Amino acid sequence: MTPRFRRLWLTLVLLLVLLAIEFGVSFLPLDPSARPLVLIPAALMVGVVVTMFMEVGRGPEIIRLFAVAALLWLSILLGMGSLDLMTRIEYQVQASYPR
Amino acid sequence: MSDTVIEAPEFAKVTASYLTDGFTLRSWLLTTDHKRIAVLYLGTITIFFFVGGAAAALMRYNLIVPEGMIGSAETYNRLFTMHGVVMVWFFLIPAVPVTLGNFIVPLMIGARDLAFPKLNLISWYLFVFAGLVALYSLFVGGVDTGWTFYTPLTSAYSKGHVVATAVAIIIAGFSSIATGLNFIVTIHRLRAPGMTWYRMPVFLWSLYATSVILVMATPVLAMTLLLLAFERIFHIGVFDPALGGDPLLFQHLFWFYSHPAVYVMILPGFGVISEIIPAFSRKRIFGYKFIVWCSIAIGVISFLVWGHHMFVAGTSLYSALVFSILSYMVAVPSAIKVFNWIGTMHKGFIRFDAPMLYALGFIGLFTMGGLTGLFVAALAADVHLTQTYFVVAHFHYVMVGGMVSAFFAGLHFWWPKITGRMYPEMWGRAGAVIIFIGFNLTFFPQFILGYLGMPRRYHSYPPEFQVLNVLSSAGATILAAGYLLPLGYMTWSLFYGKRASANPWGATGLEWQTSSPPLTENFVTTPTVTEPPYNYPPPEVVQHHV
Amino acid sequence: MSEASLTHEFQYSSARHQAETAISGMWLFLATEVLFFGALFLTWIYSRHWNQAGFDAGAQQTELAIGTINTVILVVSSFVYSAGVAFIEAGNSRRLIQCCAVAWALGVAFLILKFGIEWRDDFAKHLFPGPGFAVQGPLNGGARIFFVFYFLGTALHGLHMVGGLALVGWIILRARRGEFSPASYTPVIVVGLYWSFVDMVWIVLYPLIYLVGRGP
Amino acid sequence: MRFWLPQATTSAAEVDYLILALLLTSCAILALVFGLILLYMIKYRAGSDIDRGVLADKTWRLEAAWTVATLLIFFGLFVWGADLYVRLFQPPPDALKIYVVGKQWMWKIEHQGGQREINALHLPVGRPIQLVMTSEDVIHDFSVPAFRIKHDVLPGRYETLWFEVNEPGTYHLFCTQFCGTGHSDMFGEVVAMPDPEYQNWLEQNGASETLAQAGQTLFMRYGCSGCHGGNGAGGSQSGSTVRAPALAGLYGSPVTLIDGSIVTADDLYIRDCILLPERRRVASYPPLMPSFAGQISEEDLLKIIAYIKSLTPEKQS
Repeated sequence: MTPRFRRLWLTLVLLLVLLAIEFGVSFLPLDPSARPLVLIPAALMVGVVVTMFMEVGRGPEIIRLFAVAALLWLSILLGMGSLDLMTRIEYQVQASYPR
Repeated sequence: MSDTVIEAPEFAKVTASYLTDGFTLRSWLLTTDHKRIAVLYLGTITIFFFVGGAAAALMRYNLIVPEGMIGSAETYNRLFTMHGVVMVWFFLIPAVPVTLGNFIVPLMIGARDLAFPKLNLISWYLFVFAGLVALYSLFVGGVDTGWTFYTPLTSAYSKGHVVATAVAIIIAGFSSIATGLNFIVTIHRLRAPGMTWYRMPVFLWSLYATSVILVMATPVLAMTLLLLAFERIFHIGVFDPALGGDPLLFQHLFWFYSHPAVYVMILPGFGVISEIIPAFSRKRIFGYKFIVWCSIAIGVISFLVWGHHMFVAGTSLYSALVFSILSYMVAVPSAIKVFNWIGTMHKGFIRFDAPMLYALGFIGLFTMGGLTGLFVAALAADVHLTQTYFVVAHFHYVMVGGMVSAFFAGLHFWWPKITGRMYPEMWGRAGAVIIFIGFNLTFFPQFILGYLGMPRRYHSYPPEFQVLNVLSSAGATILAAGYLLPLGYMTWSLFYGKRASANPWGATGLEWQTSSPPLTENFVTTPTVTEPPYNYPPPEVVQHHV
Repeated sequence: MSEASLTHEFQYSSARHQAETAISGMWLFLATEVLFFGALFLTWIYSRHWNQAGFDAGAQQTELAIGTINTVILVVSSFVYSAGVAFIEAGNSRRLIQCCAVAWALGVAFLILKFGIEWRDDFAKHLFPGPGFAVQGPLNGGARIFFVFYFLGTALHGLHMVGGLALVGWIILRARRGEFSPASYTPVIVVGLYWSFVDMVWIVLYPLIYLVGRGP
Repeated sequence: MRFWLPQATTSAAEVDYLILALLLTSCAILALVFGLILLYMIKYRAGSDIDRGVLADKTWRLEAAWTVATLLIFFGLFVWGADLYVRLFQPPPDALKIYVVGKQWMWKIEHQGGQREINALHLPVGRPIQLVMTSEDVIHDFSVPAFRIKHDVLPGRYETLWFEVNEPGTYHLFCTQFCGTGHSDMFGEVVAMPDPEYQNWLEQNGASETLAQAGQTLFMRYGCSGCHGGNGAGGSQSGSTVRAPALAGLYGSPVTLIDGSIVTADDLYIRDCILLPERRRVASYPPLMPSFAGQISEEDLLKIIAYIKSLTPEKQS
């Protein structure tokens, strides 16, 4: 088996292990607000697919540029997009109610 | 960044000019030549410009009297929605990139064609198809939601053809993505030998930044409108509070696309002006690196400011503060550009040909549009001015005064290259002046109307606003005449115009080194670039020769 | 490398130049796809934030087993396709065809499980958020929104899968005609990028649909 | 026709100063830009043989200068606008509350005393007014140009707006968020009058019952009292088998939710408890409250909330 194929097999094993971890974590008694933590293994899996299967490291430089751009703009969309949501005051916490 | 450029200059099979390379309809409709596709696009967007313009004319007609000249509010609402949809998606966003960009980009970098010529043709067909769907939705009754499609009005209450229009916009979006993708890859991969990044004319940098926006923002709009259509068809969804959704989510997603889209409209205009000012001042551009990095900065920061459309929409106070300061940040690079154009004129040898007149008009009108943007970026002032005619005037100064002037400037500048003919110069100058005057007469009164509180999208209005509305409508007739003028004399020039030389303006740039109109292969041999852009001789040399 | 003898289109200077350009074009296209699905993820964030209890109640109605098996299927399929790319680089066209065929079959298996079985069950359980929706009571609103996300997300991913299957099938046909060699196999890479991307989307959708809302 | 707009509220002049500052800044920049263009057009026209001298090679000093200058000006304008904006949207605690419901295509106003009006809003000058606004259908926007104030009115939420009118008069009220066919018919007037006249107006238009009294009737009719007790005293005290929280004294008091967070029970919180009981559930009570979404109109909801509010004795500040 060439190093190339050994690397691919290891990648598959790594992905399945991460999937198993993700699956397991979802059974932990987490608070509903903490449950999105199961997305961490998923994000790692995405990283593995991008580097090992899609071989982001090979080929011309602009491939990396495009990958980073996708990540940057996705974080703008999700970050700035939920800024309003996370800081919107639903109910006043400090009691200063009118008569 | 990868600086792979075409390595080996090769000899092309020399044919005739692209215009004489086949005369059949098939040779046009199945062409993959970027120049022919640009011409196809030019025809298409011209039609849409006048469709949208007709709607605008009817709107101005309606507003002559307070109770509305057009009897029904329903009709008026459909008119301004159609005006917005057609002008934004079928004229302003594509205008410069798909016509001038398509034609000039490969010529300017010394390439034979774009990286993906078939994709380019597909993008035109997608655009035409999208346009037909939009016109269909128009003729079966139209939409009455405004081009912003705010939910839950659109998803649950409107009786118009929302889904058909949304589908049209999604398809037009795919066309935009294809064009943007093509430009980015072309500029990265197909530059001629010696065409390093800092030897690229500003027009290319601007289109690069534009393409980044097209590629990164348009898919978000596609998903947003898909969710909207889903919500409307199945009466379930994520935007209607009656169904448990959040209408502000729609606004966030919509403006995530639509604010950067404003820069899709104006950035190519910056590029055009940055070509014309040096060419007619006979001087290299002032602060080249500042200008190009300002373009890139605008491309990125434009994604961080969308919340300024929602200062009174019920978003959180903190996000309003963040979006306000970022909105000021995005204005800085635009201001820098204006100063640099003026710096370019300093110590130049300024000629006043039609493209230059349009370009000067652009600087004036865009500056006014930009400065009034400061009003609506200031939070407390925005509370009073937003949703009124002030905002209408502000974005028309940027979009119409800015972008359409720039489009006309570029069209006149490159017309000899595209058609091989000169337009009648005096008519061109007259057109530029009439449009400048007509534009100001139409839109300046709207600033005052807005401050006085006249809301936008009103079919009828309190009588005290009539004087200014009549003024605005009167100006609109002059503006309309100004826009019909170029249509007339440019069509005339196609048949009777003087033959153009390869470089009628004596401008720099690779596109002027090939014949007018260019060969199908663009260049006889792949050019090699050895000098910086805008390499006009320094004034002391020119003066010596004069 | 007999590069000069390979054909390329007239706007490129060499076949290698054309190949690298095609690959970068696909990467940029995938970047736009990221933003396309990104908008759906932002919708998920908003919907769950406002209706956390109902949204999670909806998630608990999904078929965890099928979802997990499908994730494994797609990961393996992506792996097999990557192996195919490695084979053609080593000059083994026959292995490439076999790998693509396995990847293709796994893709079809995914679609059958997803739409043939899971969706059918979902409709049978009245989980489509129309009239007669299964989850009633105070959790109704949030659960309906979850299933809007579920059906739209899986349908769009499914459409991408169908596109991917067509592309992989096209690679198989071209490979059978002997069109690929270690010197020329760009389409195999380009399609592989797309195939892995579709896998990647599912890797993110899987926890959003099946795991986050599922209580311990 | 008039070319000025009355400054009818205490904050209107402040907004106008900001706009004036923006106008002066713009005019200065515009004069600079137009002036330089005209100057260069004449001085450096191709035909002019004026000595151009030698071009400066380095431009970064100039670039840095105008970048920093614009940044400073912009930052100043931002701070000014932001400071005023924050104050424009922070209602003082003693404001008089008036309720506004927007629907296609009219404004419905409800006063505390039960007085109702359509497309008109009567209010007293010289005291802060807080509008609590919601919509029955689509997004509207409540805008009074003479007050320099506007805010979107969203369905499913309470948005608030406050101002203090200091100039009696009649002013335009517009809907400025496009809301469908009759959007331009959705306007009315705001009548600001001195307090005695306002009290007079309230009496003349006096309703048979106040908002809170009407709310009490509805409280019975919708069956709220079945679980929450006759006077909102709480489930266990009224002999009911259901253990529901007491509502007397609830308004304005802190409430602990099941996720441990503490919120103040204000209008919006009570509204959500009635319509979306699952959204933010109160701790230590079983989840028995059914959702009333789609069953209570926005106006009835305001009355019930007014009633629940009336169960809390007014605090002396």
